Amino acid sequence: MVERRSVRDLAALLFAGGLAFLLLVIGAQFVFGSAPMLIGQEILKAAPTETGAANIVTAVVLGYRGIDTLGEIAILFTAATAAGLVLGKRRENARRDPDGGFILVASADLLFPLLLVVGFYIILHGHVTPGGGFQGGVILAAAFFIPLLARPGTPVNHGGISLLEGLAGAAFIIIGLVSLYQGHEFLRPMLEKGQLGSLISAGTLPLLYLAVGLKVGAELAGLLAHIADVEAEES
Amino acid sequence: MNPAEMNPQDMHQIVLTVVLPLLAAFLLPVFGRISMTFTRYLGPIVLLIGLLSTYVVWGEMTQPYMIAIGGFAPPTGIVFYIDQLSLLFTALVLLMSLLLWPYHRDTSVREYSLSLLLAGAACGLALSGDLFNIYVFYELASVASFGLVAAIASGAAYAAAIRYLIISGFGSVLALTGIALVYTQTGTLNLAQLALLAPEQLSNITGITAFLLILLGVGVKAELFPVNTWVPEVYATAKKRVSALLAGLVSKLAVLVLVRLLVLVFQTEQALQIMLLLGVLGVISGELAAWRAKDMSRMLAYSSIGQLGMVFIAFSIPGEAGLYAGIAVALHHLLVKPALFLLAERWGKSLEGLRGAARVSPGGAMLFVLFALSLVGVPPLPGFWAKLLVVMGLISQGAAMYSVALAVILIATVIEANYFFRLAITLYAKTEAGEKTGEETEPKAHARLDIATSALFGAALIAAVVFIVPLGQQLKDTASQAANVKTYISTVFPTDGR
Amino acid sequence: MTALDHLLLFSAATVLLALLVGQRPYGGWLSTVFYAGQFALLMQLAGVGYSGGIIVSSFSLTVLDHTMSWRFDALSWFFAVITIGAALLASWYSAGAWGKKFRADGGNIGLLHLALALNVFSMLLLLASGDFLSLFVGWELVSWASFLLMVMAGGAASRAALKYVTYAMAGAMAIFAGMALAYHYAGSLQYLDFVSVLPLLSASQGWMLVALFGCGFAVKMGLLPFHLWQAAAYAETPGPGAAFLGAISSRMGLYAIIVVLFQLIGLIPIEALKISFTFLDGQSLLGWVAAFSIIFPTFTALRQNDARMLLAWHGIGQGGYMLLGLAAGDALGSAGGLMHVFNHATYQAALFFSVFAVVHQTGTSDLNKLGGLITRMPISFLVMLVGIIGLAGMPPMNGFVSKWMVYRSLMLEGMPLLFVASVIGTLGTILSVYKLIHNMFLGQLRLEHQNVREVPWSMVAPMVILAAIVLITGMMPGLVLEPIASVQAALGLPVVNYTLGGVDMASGALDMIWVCGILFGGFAIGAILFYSGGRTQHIHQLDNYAGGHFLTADTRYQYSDNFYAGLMRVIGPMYRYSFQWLENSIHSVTGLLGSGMKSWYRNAQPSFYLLATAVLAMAWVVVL
Amino acid sequence: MSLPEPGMTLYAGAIGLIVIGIAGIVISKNLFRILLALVIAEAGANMMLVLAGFRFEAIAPIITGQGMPMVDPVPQAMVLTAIVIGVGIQALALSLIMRVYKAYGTLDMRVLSRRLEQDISNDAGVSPGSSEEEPAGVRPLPSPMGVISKQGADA
Repeated sequence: MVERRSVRDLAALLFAGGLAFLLLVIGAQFVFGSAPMLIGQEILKAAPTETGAANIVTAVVLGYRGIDTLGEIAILFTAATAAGLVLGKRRENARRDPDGGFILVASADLLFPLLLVVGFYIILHGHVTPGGGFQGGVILAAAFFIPLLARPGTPVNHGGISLLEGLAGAAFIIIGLVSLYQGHEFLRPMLEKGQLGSLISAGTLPLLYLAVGLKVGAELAGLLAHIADVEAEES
Repeated sequence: MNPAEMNPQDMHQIVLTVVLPLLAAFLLPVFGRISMTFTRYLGPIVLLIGLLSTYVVWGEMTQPYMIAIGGFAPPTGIVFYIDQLSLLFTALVLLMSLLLWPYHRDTSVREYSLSLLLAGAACGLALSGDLFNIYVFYELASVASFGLVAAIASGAAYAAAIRYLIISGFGSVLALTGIALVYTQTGTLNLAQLALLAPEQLSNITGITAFLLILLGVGVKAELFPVNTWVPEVYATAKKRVSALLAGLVSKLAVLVLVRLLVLVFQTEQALQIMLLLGVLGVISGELAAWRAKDMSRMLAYSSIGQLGMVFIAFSIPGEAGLYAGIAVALHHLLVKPALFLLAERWGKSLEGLRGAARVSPGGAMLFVLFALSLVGVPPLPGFWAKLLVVMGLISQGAAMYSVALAVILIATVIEANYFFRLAITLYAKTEAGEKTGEETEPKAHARLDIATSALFGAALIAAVVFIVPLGQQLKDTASQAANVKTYISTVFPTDGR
Repeated sequence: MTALDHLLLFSAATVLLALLVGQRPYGGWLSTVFYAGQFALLMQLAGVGYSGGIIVSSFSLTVLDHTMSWRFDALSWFFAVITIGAALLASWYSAGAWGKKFRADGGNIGLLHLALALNVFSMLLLLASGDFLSLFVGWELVSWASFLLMVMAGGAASRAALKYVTYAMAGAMAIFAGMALAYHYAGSLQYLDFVSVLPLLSASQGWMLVALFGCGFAVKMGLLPFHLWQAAAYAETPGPGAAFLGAISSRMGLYAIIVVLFQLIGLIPIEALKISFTFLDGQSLLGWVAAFSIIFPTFTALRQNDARMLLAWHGIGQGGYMLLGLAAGDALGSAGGLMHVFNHATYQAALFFSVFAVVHQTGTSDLNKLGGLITRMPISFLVMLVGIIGLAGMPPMNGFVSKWMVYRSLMLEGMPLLFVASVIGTLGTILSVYKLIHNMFLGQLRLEHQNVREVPWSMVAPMVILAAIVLITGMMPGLVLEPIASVQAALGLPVVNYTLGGVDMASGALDMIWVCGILFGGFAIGAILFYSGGRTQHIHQLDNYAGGHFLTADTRYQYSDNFYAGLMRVIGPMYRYSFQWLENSIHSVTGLLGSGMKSWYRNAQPSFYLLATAVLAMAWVVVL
Repeated sequence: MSLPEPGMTLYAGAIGLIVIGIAGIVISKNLFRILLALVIAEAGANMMLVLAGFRFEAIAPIITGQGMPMVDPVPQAMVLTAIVIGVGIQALALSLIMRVYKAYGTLDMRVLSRRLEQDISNDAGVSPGSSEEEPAGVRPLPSPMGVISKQGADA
């Protein structure tokens, strides 16, 4: 039994080595550092005028590949829903961990507004500077989660979270549908493009990013809260 | 090249089939707080709306067209490519999701959400014309199916789901690596543009390796041979409606994605041969294992592996004949296997325990026999015509491997006939009065809903017999349209050849 | 609408009728009337049967670019007469008392009628097929219709039926492959295209076609080594069904062999297919397969202790004579083979009817538990007597004529070894039919069967009709040889020179009217001598003495079990279970592979497989 | 192999991550370790993707008015998406792992696969077939979780 396992492990290692070798053989054929950029070049050229976003990655994420982003937040939502289904509701009478002490509680309270501000800042400036909905959303989630770590006894408002995630996701789609019912394609950017690089620019992209940020924040917070609930139950 | 007679508003409607289910899924938890009744009906309503818009588009469409999502001209933005094949599968996704909807009273809102997400993702898979977008929808469908598998809330279901998740995640890593290889080589993700570039840039080692990685990655869902070991355990533990969706629908969409890639981008001999080989192995392993299976759920699961193997064999026939045969076999399996899984809802346990079950549920037993006959390929039933197409396609290929595949398919049919009719005979076996030991061993009757849904599939099967001639013609058109790479390219890039 | 359309539609209507009213008490009678109607419609087509020509159905169907059409020629007509005739009599047999008892025993009489009607309809479709696709469709329909008939009794029958359906599917798949190959060579599934492309094929391609089609059809025909399913499957079918299947079902295999191997490919190309390193060619291979199909099943029949099984095993053996005659290829042999189809159907159905009459009255077909029923069921006895004389191939019954023609042809064609082989088979037949009639009707009457009566007229009438046909066509074989001559003409074979009493040929004629005249004359003289002495005396059947002691009715003084014990000791070990062993080993190899695959899926290491496959496939790509 | 040195190293790094991850998935027994290995492999694949858009002497694709050439923005967007997808899957996997541990008391993949087979077979009322099965032993049944209770599923 033991022998069979080790033989298989050895074979697995050999295969893994083989995979590395083969991938390297293929990788060696590429000329590094001069990507063909067939679509990249066109996007770089057209993005400022077509979307009005200074951060071209944002233009790609929300504009050119907007439906990818929709799929992605849908995946997050799906994962959170599935995790909720798997983990179930918390039993009311479950024992909770005690609070983490004064230092933790106080600094968590201090951090909360700070993180909130930082998170929203990153989300709202996603179209002009590095950052955006995902990054900001994660910080928002952290903002809600750090107090929870400090005070494991706090009941989590799952209802509020699910409301937020539902509405944020819906907002993304509805913004897209509005353009569809104006006779355009789904998710076509609307509103004024504005001054390139300023905060109020790039049409609907900041709105979309806000929706994404709230959505991501809510999903992650919900997921973490679920897992924390179960942790509390286990202990 | 949008046909002038087509209303652009209607054309863009097709996006709704993807977007509306997602929207409804997002909002379901919100509505769940307001009215449970509304929540219960929202899903089917949304699916019906989607079906309606598909129907409208089907009626108006005269030739393939594309939608640039967000209005960004093709190579830069993501496009949806709509031809008969993708529309057909979109309609089927919605229809099957509607039929296999968890109508059960005590279904949670979350399951409704997951089912809608799966439907939306599957529509996206059928429509999308962008490599990475396909990956995203594929992942969405995966995650939704993990959730649905785990929804039964038993230890076994959790274990099956996590094992499924890991192999699926592994597959995704490979697929993503494959996509990275393609992008590194060509710098684009648009399938039409890839199709243009493929003859020069992707018919080399890099291209075939990329296809291979994508094939194995996506093949996890498509029950491709060596990566399908999750199939029996998942189908045996999950709710049968979920198994039906996974076996009937999701696997076919994974196949559809692979076929699109194969036809447009990776049309090389080696790619076909690999698919053929894995398909043959799938048929052998699936059918033989099904022959030995002792419970109905796993018998169906193994047989599904075998059937999917046949689908792969069919699609590995080069050219239009392969597409024609493959679509026919896939559609047939899509019709039959979910219905069988529905019958297994109450009959999924040990085969021996089903002795005399026909007495308890005569309709169910008759449907089982009908589906079994069609799967085995008894003449007037659609299964025969599908098999005929495969066999005729295989025989006209010169390579020895194709002849081996033909022999394997035919031998597998014999095995299939044996185990299906062994079960059919068990169902109709007479039980002596003294033989019954207790209430538990008594086979159960079907739930009315399951049997009604299954009967609908049966009726569709019979209808297909009656309309076999126009149906065959329609499928042939669909296949030739899907096989036409030039149309694809000129539809996406109407002005220049780039 | 041609007459063929009428026939097919009416047959479909019979199916519908059986479906609707089969369950009712009058359902059996009504379907019998409908079969009579089918027979009448068939007689409208008699022109085809007697003087050749082709009647085409006005229906044709183009599915997936393959056109299916249906037509009747003399060969189809000849087989259709047997099919509908057998169905008519079987339905009649089941309509009255038999059906009532069947229903009382918990059987589903409606299903039986439906299955019978479906069988007839699908057989007509097969017989009418005009291209490979309609041939295959008809073939599959016949297979599954007979499956329905076989499986309906449940229990042992369903096990036998499962075995049948597995064999049948294997055969069908071989035919499927053959059909696909034909399509590959000819570019279409039409017979004409196939025939035109035949001369261009190489020997190996020819062999491939002959082997695939031959093996596929042989399964249904029950030729060695594909015969194991047949006996049990037929024997376990409810009475009239067994008679019908025994009479005609496996002949569908022969029909297809005739159409594809003899009519389309033709004997001459088959003869040209030599087997390397042996003296055999395709034709003599067919002959030897036929010969072994006569010998082995016949001697297996000898070992059976169940009357139904005994008959069913004979059915397999008799199929060998038909193929043997056809394989001989000359006018006499092929006429004999074809006539044997008709003859076999008549006496086999009569024998099954007689056996099931006994089963109906006594409840058993176990040859070790019967005996002495001659006075209780005299008509059944007479029918069985006629039947076994026919089966054994002795004058004056029709079985003699066809076997004589086959033997004669083998001698004339210079195949003495095959002749010897078939005579050995006949020897086994005679021995076993004696066992049949002795153990059922002769010997000591069992006490529990004292009150057994003859079966009612609804069962007697079909039996008597069949027995009469056996006798009449035995005396006047020209009645049957007339359509056979036109079949031969349709097949392009040399035509037999027939007379009303037999055949007329330079090297020795056969005139059954003379033979029968002499035979009956002899019997008459014997009877006169026997009765004129006035020394006959009637005693009661149970009035028996041994060594001067009276034997009470419950004393067993004559044993019928373990019949032919000595013979069995000699021949038993020579062939016992060899084919069973083959079947079992295929079964267990499949089982082994199956459990291997199952445990592969069970002890799965999916990640490892994924990695290994990815690496191996990539290595293949990169290295190439 | 006339590759510039840094390119090879970066590719080797990405491929190395993928392969380390994959080897981890295949060799590890513990479910949690397998999950971690999956994360590593995903990181490798993402790195592959990012490398696909890299150009020498180019800046991040944010318009700052310098007019410098910029790297390909598309792979960056894709990687952003892929990372979030990965996070979602990992979270779901974690919650499943917690449930599995609660149900079976072990995270050993090999033990789990045997237990699973046994459970399915017992549930179906068939013998699990011969293999190196351990005796079932005592283990806690999963408590009724979520909306569907065990009874509800059975009824």
